[in-house]
Amino acid sequence: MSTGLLFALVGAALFPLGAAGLLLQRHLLRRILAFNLMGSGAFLVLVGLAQRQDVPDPVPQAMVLTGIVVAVAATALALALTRRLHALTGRLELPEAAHD
Amino acid sequence: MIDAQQAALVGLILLPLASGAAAFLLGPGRGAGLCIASQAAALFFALQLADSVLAGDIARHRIGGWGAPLGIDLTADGLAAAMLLLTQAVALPLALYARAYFRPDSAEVRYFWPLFGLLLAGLNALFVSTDLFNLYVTLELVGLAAVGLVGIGGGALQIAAALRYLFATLLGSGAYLLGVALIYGAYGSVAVASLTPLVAAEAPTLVGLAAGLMLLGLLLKTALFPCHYWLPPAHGGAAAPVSALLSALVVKASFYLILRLWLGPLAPLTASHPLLPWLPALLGAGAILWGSWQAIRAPRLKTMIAYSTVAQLGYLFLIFPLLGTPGGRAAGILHAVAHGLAKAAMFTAAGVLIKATGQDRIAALAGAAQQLPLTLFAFGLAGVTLMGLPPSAGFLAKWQLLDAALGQGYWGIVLITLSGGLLAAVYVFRVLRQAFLLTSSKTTVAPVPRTLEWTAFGLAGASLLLGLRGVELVELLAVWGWE
Amino acid sequence: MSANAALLLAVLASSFLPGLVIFLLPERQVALRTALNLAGAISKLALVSVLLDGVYRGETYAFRHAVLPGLELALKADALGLLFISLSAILWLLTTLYAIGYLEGAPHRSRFFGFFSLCVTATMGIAMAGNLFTFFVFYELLTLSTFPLVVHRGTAQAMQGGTVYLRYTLLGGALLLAGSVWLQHLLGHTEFAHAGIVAGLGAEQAGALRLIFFLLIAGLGVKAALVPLHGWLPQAMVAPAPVSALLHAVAVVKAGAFGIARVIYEVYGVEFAQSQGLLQPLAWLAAATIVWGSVRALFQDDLKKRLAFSTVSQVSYIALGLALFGPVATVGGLVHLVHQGIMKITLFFCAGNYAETLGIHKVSQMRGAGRRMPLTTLAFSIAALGMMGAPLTAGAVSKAWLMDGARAAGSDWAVWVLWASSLLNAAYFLPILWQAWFGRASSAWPDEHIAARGWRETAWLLLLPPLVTAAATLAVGIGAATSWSPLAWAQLIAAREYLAAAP
Amino acid sequence: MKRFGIGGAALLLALALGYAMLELGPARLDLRPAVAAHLADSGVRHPVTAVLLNYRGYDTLLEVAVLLLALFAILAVTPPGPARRPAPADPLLQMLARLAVPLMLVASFYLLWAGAFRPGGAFQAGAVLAAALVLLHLTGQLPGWPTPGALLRGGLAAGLLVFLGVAAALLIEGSLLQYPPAWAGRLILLIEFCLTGSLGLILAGLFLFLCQAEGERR
Repeated sequence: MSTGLLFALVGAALFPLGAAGLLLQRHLLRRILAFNLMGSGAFLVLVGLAQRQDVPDPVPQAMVLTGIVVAVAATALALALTRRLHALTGRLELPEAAHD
Repeated sequence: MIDAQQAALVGLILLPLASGAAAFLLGPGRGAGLCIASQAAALFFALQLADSVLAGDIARHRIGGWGAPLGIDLTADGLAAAMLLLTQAVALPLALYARAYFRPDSAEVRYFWPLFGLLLAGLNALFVSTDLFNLYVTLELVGLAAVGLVGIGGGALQIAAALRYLFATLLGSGAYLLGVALIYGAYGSVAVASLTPLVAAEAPTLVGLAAGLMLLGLLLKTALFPCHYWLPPAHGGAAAPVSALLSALVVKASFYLILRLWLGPLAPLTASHPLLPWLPALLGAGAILWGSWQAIRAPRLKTMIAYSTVAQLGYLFLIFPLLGTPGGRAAGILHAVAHGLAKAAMFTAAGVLIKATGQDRIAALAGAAQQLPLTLFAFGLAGVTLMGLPPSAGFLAKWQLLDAALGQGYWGIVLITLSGGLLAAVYVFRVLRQAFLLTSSKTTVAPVPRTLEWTAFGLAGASLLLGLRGVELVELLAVWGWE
Repeated sequence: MSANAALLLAVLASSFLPGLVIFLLPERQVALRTALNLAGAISKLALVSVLLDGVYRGETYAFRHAVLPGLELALKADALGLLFISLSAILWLLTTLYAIGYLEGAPHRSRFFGFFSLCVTATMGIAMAGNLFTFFVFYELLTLSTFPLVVHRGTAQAMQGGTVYLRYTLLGGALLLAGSVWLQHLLGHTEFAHAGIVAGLGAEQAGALRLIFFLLIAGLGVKAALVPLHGWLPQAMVAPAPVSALLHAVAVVKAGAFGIARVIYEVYGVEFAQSQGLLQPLAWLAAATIVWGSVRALFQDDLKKRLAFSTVSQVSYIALGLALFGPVATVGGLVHLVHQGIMKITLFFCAGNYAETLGIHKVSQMRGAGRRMPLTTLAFSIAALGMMGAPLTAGAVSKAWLMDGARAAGSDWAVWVLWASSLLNAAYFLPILWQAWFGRASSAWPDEHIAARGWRETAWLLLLPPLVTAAATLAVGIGAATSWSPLAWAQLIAAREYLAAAP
Repeated sequence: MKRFGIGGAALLLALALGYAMLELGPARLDLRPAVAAHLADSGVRHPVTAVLLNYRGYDTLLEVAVLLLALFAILAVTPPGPARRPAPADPLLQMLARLAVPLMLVASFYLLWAGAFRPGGAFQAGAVLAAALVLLHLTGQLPGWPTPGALLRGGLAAGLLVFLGVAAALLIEGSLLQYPPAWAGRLILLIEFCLTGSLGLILAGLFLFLCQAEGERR
């Protein structure tokens, strides 16, 4: 098995793990971590699968760079919102859906 | 140099991007005039683009001159032009509305204009992109801008709603991105033009998984029942101009992409099984019933309108078994356009009522409703579209949908469509009757800028007048550019 | 656009534009609002007479505008439509006058007259609709524009009435929509045409056509108040008197009855409908409604409610006439479209006068009202006698033609139904008349707030309209044989619909 | 119940993905030859940079917008407050930080320059720049940022605006971001230079703007 395919398989395992965490975890920091895990899974698949013959392909690498920056932006926003929620309510979990 | 059509195409992306950044440069709370001017120019561009596309001339632009699959291509066919036109036509009045709505020194308005500009840039870029990875970037641009706009109030409710929305939208775009990664792995390209001839019904399993992941992620972003949990708090809790933007435009963006993929590169897969289109249709039917029921029960005005969005989005998916017919396709887009205008009108009208009374319980609106007849009228006209009653664009969409469903003998769709209209009437008239209730005490109503009332009325009027101009829209949609 | 097409639009605009302006007028601009109302009503009357003249001379009037490929808003002016248009235009002018007097000093008048104008616009659109699609558009507009009028008072009872009204009419609208779309789907159009459009479809669609007929009639039957779809009508009488007058005589129930006429004669074609056995059940339903409405009217003490059930019964005369196969019955049904309108609007004007002048809302309070308000009571009596079918009134003409028609169609049972209805009519109207003229007045009226001045028992704007319509009741009855009467017009229409036999 | 459902679905997805990847044949298209063929005209010598700033430069333009957008959103949800300076750190740490910062600046500049022919580029350079600023903050030598003033706003937005300006100006060549081969290298360097500065500020801002909210809790 080539290294690229191995990366992709690891990514294929990480993504569902992260997605499940994003859905199941209640603590916001854990959810943010889960999101990053999920994103890393997708990036691994993107780079790994494309070079499963172990010949580097610059296009997905550039895409992953773009993806990482987007993920950083999203993470920063999530952290900012989490801090703000903590400052306002003292909690680090989302309130149950308001039944209004 | 480039021709006028391409200038309009590129301008629709660059203008709001530049105006958003420039508004940031000008400082907190400033840049309203700039964004409004840029939006007016964008509306002009969109009209120009639609006009040239209607003449049969599909707009194409190869960024960097490379051409797909190495570079990224932009394409505006009839569907894209229609969505671009809708977006600018809704965004310009909303920009005017927002300027009058926010107090100049309020916390909400400080970064509204930069976020507004980038949201519009993201939407416009999404509608014309034909590169699956580039579409991912535009999706994130739209998603993060929308989350930021939900949170601008800074209250605990808004922050919680924004976070919930952020996680939903990230999960959705994450699934989409994984799908794109798999597609690239299988085919070595993410350009629609090169993928379309490659994807076949007997594609590798991985491509089927990719298609499923992309569509599921986008369904979540479109808040299709039962993935709608994040929408009511976000759309109901945000400031009125933001709610209007989100309900009218943002959810439509991911729907647009679903439709594009379904009919475009993924068509061989989606057409591989005759029962597949019934899955979104079934969820759509669930959305109509469940969303309407929640809207009927909602005690608060904006919550009600938000649930109405959940319900109305259902119609967009009810058309999937009918996508093979031109009528079904037209019905979906007509509905998306009609709902966009009407829902923007409804949220802006609700904003006026809430601003005037300082609260938003439906049961307590009677006094205000009677002192703001123009706003109530706007609400009513928007309601006419949502109920699918003539002479509105919503009615044309409903007629077209029924016609297409009868053509295929799909009685379930007929039944759901008709009952959805009746359920909408229940929640719309819940509000409208406030205007006629006998009020014992004279409610004091805060003065509201006239601009707010008139923009709401203008948007509602547009959704009605479009009911007389369906032919042009259908002709526009017939110009199809994603082979 | 040709001048003829523009004329049709002008007929719509003559009430639509004033309506829009009135919405925006501040409450205190009474003079301007009144001027707009009257200018609209009078100019509409003028436009309609131009139209009448044109149609008489054989001009064709048509307007088309495509809203979707293959789907057109179409307006036309033909004999049947003009019968309804003329009735609406004349009665609108009178009702406007009456409403101006009735609502003097009441709140929310801009809103009221705005929707009032929209309501008439919708009625005109229904009358001029050139296809079922256009008909449906205006039919639903009518629902929307009458709801605010029904709940105008804003009381809990008004809200209740309005809610019931919406529940019925929107459901009916949905059925009508389903039927219309289906028809459009089968035919590719829904054009109204002489002798119908569906006959060519072939036998394999017979089942579908039957179901569509059911959907269409059910949808129209809600507004036409056919049993069991009539439940909203007695509830909707909570509206102010001018609205009830308009609802019962011109706009809503007539829209339903008129729609039934269009469907039978110009969509299905009466011969085809008869050949498919579609008319007989409708006739039975209409007969049942006639009897049921009359029986229910007997037991109502609330004057307007009694009139409302009377409407349920009387409007079905029209449906009965249309459903009995044969030109004579058709003439009876069509002429009753006009006659019932004139008579019923008189009754509601008078009921409004009693309520507004003396505070009388119930039949039991009417003792002696005839001596206090002789002119109003005279008008009321003429109209009530007309309803019973007394000689020299409009009602007698309708009834005579309907009975002849029933015999000609071989449906003798319908004759008995009509006789029974006449008796029941007498049973619920005569006691009112007796009480009013000969009963001893109680010492004080429930709530007298317009004092009599000489011969003028109430405000002249309230008095004039019922007197005019009462006179018309007599005029169209006595002058039925003349060439200008509604009867002559109905004969002309029937002659065109039955290609074989002219009456 | 929910846990098992989601967990099961995740497991199933992982297995399906793994299976499908293993059975997947070679990709149908290969972009590598195209990337290599046009490298000479792209203005840079490193293929990833060529993709990032030339072939798919539009992606990068939007991505910078996403980053700036995240900053806007953070500023929008954070109420304005006074800047906060963290407690000064150990003097030794402070001195080390002061020593490290110039080195980091040099490293950043090197990364920027190297991007043209080997791994590196504006993002990496910007990240190092941001790290330097955060380091100064954490050692108590740089206060958290208040609502940005005109100068800082200019610095934050400059990267996007210059990128946008170049992209738009190149419309003269026939399309968005169509570099003339002769100018491609210089224009890309200009963009990268401006991006490095702005990205450094933005990334630092994602951290430093948050520090103002620290003061008012609950």
